[in-house]
Amino acid sequence: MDLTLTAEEQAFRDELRAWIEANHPGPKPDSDEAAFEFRRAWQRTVFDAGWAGVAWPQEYGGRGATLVEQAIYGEEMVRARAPALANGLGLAMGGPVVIAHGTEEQKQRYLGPILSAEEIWCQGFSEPQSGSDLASLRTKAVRDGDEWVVTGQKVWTTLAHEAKWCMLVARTDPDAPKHKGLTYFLMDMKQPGVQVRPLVQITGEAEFNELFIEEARIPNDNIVGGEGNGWAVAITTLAHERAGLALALQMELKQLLTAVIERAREQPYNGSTAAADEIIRDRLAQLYIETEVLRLNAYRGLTAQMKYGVPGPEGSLGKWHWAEINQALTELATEIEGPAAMARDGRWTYEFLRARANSIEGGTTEILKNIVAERILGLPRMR
Amino acid sequence: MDLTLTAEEQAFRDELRAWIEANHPGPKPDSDEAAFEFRRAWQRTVFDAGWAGVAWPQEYGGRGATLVEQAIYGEEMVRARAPALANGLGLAMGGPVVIAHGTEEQKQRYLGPILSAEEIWCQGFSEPQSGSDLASLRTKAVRDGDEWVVTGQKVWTTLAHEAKWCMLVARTDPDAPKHKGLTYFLMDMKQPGVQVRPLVQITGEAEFNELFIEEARIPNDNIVGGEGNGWAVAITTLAHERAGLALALQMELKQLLTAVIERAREQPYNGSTAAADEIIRDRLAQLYIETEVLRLNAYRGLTAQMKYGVPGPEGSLGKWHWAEINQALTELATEIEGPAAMARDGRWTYEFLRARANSIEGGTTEILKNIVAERILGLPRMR
Amino acid sequence: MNFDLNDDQRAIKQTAREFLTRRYPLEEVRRLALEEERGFTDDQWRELSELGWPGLAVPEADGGQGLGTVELVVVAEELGYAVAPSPLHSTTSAALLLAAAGTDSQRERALAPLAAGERIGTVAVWDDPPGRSPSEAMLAPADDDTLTGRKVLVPDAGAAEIIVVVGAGGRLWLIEKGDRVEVTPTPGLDPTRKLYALELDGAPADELRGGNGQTVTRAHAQIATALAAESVGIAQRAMEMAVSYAKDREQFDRPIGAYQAVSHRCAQMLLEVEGARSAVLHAAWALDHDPESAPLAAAMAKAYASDCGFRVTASSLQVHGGIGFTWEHDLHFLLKRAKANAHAAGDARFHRERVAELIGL
Amino acid sequence: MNFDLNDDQRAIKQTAREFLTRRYPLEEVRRLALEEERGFTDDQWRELSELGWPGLAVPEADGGQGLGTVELVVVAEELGYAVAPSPLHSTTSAALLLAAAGTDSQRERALAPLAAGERIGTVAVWDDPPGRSPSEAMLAPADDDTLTGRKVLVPDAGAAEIIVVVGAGGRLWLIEKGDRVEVTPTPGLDPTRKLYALELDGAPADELRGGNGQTVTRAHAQIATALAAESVGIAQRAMEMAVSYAKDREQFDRPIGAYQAVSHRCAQMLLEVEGARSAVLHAAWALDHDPESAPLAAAMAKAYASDCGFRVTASSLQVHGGIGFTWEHDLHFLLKRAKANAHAAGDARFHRERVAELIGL
Repeated sequence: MDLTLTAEEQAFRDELRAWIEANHPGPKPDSDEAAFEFRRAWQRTVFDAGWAGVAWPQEYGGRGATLVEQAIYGEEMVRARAPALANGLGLAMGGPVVIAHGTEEQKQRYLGPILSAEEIWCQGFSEPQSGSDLASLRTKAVRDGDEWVVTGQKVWTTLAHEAKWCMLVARTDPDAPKHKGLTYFLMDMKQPGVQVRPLVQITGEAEFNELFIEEARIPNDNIVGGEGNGWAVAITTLAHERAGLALALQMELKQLLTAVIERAREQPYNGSTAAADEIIRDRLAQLYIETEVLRLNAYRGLTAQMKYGVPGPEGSLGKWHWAEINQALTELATEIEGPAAMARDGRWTYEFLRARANSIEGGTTEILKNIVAERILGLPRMR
Repeated sequence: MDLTLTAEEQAFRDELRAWIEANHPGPKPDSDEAAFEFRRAWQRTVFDAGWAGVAWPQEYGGRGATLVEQAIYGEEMVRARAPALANGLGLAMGGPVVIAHGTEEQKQRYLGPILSAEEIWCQGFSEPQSGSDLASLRTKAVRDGDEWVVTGQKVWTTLAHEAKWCMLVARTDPDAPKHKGLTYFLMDMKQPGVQVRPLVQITGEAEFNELFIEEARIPNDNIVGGEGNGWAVAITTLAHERAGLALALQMELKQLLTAVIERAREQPYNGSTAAADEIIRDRLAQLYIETEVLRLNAYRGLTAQMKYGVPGPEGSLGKWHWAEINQALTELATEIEGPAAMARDGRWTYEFLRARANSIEGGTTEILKNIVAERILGLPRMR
Repeated sequence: MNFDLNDDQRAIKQTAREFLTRRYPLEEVRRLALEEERGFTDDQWRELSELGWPGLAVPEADGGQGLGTVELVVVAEELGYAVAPSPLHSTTSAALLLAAAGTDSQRERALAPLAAGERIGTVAVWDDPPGRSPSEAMLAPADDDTLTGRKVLVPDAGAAEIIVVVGAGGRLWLIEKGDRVEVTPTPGLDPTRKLYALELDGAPADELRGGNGQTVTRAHAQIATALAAESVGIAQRAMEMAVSYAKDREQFDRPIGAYQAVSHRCAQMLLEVEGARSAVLHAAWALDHDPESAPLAAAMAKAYASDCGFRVTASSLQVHGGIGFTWEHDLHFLLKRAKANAHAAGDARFHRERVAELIGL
Repeated sequence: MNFDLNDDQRAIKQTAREFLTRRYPLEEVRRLALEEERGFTDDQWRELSELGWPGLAVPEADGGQGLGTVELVVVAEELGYAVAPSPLHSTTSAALLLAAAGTDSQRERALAPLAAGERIGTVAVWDDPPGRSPSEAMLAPADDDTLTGRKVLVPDAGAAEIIVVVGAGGRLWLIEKGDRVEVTPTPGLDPTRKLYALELDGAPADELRGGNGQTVTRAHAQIATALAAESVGIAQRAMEMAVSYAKDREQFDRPIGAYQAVSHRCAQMLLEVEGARSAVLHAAWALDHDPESAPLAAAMAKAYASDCGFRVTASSLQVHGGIGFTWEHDLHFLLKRAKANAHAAGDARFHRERVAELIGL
């Protein structure tokens, strides 16, 4: 066991840290649209310097770094409060899926523009009737010569209005069993058959969109992983999402925690500060511990993944654990605020509301517990 | 709405309170056996004064009191720290079941000796393989002329070694569906076919017993509610158990809570007392509130039961809620004790261990939640 | 002993439910919350006044209905159930404090019009910045009996003409909206109850001197209990929505309510909602009939209902999954009201501290 | 970076598991707990000593193996997993404090025999009555360097010949069992680790003056971390028992592990066990390689593992239902050890307070 960085890892970190310091673009603009263009420009800068897709193979424009280096990359970016890259889903899911299941032509065609943020990606999995039960999706694709004609509705689609490509799972064989008749497509979003409608959340923001697909057309060449093989490819996508997520989420959580601790140090509370209050102090300490445990579990998972090629059991717990901590932390933050939390202008009321989705988005806590019970502990399926 | 006692109820309370004060037998002896005889004598005293079976019909030796008066009876007994009556199960379950389902001969035969504690009752429902799933029980009874021959094993039988009668549910028709082939018997415990073995718990005590039944014989006349009707009669027994339980349990809980509060006031803690510590204070206040809520729910249930003949939804929640509070309270008590909780001689280590069974005995919390979800909220059965 | 509403109380409940269902369907709640500046229309207020609700618990001598706190919480629970945006709670709060501490002339001048629904009232509790607890207000009058300072998070102050201001040591002043009082809207977490900041710049302040510590404490307890009752109604509604969704929504070929992860969650909601209701009814009854136990009962009710309101609405959101997180679904109005109520009139921790004191911890 | 045991550490773990499985089946644990006065036999102690465990983390110069805290927690977790009754943790604790603060002569006299397993040791922390936290000890020596007073809840003091006594201000004294020390057994919650009261009546006390605040703090952190590791092993075992029972036990015609009420409970156990294991490994590594972060890491590990140990064993009992509540089932040994461990060496709250201090709250 050795929790220090190797000489190579340290060199990687130092080089990256210096680069970020020299190239940090400053705070992002306020308006949503400007902010997105700002993040796109930032990704271009990162890409030009060779830091995009750190762990992707070098032949496809990546840096060929190790998983630990990739984690260092994430830590450093969050540490420096650098803007998020514009093409998050392309980098975290789209690229890895094309690398794992795509043809050589697809790799050549798609990977470069993902890295440079020239083409933004979005994900078309969930449907109004298919939330946790993804395999029940109804969007259908019908073959028409060299093309497929797609009709249906997707939901919770981040960045749909900016995206060029949508990772779309649709039913190509209505007669096959639920999991069998699905196919994984890359759908061009810039076509008349695709309508994007923003989906406003309880925070008042619209992070997500609904996608109304009416006879959109997709060339047969845009299938990833072969016709009827959509379930397996989708599962790969989700695995990549969750593996990367555990690390990324704990980093953001740590920043939020630090902000709450700072807030508690300042907030007057029963004649002293909130940080001095025994109850708040004890709960904050516990959340600090939980956040550390989340981080340590994520790194243990990383080691297991590097050693055995697959993420260890620790990785699968991360998303669920993160949601629990983040919800508890934002609740505590509103309690520290006290009556002022009734006003909407503070940060914490927003964070509190936003956190309500944590145990739903990217796999509900209930589904994640099922997965842990069935796949790790080997308990019988609830059928 | 009127939460004051009526004039009749007050008179009942005052008379009872005065009677208890005049007749309280003092603290119970230490040894288990002596303690039981002491409680049997106390019940005899209570019975002779006409206070046993307060809410039973007067024609069977009861007092014909209302449910509120019965609750007052319980409150007063706990308040005065009077010993528990010896024949608890006979009074809470056996009598009510005979009253509800028994023949007139059975009522004449069994009810009097229950009230006087001349004959102690025990319950033979659970089996090693049938815990929550009572209908899966395997103890079988085979007809032999005017008698039934019973073989099987029962578990969690309180007072089996003192009992004359066992409320025994056995399978009389092995070919009928699970719930149909059961019959409810009153089995004479004093016969060679019945062996009682104490079942020691994690506290080191033996509150319960195992029953090994080997060709025990029961006259056909001892069936309650008719052959094959055992499931319905057993359900009545359990309903009586839980209805009475909610009230009785909250009274005991209140006493325990008071003791923990007293302890917290005395226990030195970080330079002051545990009661002054913000965290312990907050948790104790919360447990006080929960205990009050349990009590209020129980009384609301009582009103509903008097008004509509059946216990309201509030009643079914009591057992589960009680278990939760009692476990939290005894855990907190050990935290107040601090390192001294590592020693076994204190009261709180015992209470802490004993409370572990609260969410299991008399219906697991999981089963109670199922019942609430299915029968009160009308959610679909998990099948 | 009878722990149930009597026939009159039942009739009030039924009337309220029917009226509110008709007048405040969720589309209308949404419209009021998002489009009406004050959160209600004059017609709506007139209707509520005709029902006698603003003066429900005000003595008949002061032009009210002279009913008790039990009747008050019956209506409050229904208002919560409907998430009806309305200045009723604010007006009732001002009226209760005036009834508790107003002099004869103050009652005549301010309480009677409130009770009749002729004017709208509110109570300004929180200084800027607000302390932890409603008893930390520090505002004090100048020598010429005027108030200068800032109050924040004052509900319905945009519509209110009569404002009871809470100051240092729990002193109360009656002020009327005029040119020495500037009112600015504050964007609130809960869009169904509008909040404002008050800038007092030498506002003439008429101290309420007609009561005593006990009557004022009782009025505050009534206000907290009414708010707790609202939260019970909110939680009841959120639970019903969750149960109904759990019966309808299918995943993996069965209704999600058939999974224990969902059904046990719903059972937990019932436990908390019924518990909060019992606590609120008990507190209301004690406030009317058992002054000795009332402060403790009210503190318990507000503490328990604050937690219940937030937990049940949040839990209902989890049952709903993604759809519950959308603006177009109505659940968030319940969640936000419950969370705001939890903070108003002292949060759960504040009231648990009261409980600790009162039980001698 | 490699957050996994290396090959040597893996070998130690495997040896420990195999040895303990062979020598401490649960029947033997039960026999030792209930029938052996000291909780172990001389043969068993000799075997453990031959494995080098008493001196595992003691410097080679002092006759130990010179291994690190990581190796120590690897063995401790396995001892927890086996619930093996043994004076090993007590002896290790005394040895760690002697290694941290003993003078050369004290090391030679006391540490070397402990490391070799020739003598058994323990640490006396708690005064009578014990305070909240292990740092509240008030015992102080008389002018003639003797100690008079009472220490309670001292583990394995019946067998120990070398006792390190913690006193006021964290001062440490070495005493040897003799006629000025009376040892009385205390019935303990956890029958797998015997507790005693010590009556010191002018016992000659030899203060440990060879270290400094830092070395002593580190030794205490090692002791707490080793105890946390034990709790991880206990929780792991309780979880495995629950999972296995949930697969076998059928109710309503299916294994109870098919119900989410049970399966999600088991998933929660895994979350906590893996989390506690990560925290313990991290703390152990920091104690060996990163002195700056070690105190925080150790406090986090003990806090988290204390809660985890109790919660997971209690949760496992719930999965087992009635049978888990019986004396004849082995689960209660795990529950009781976990609960006792949670209180020993500072409970979760104490260590959270340490965390709060160290992160600057």
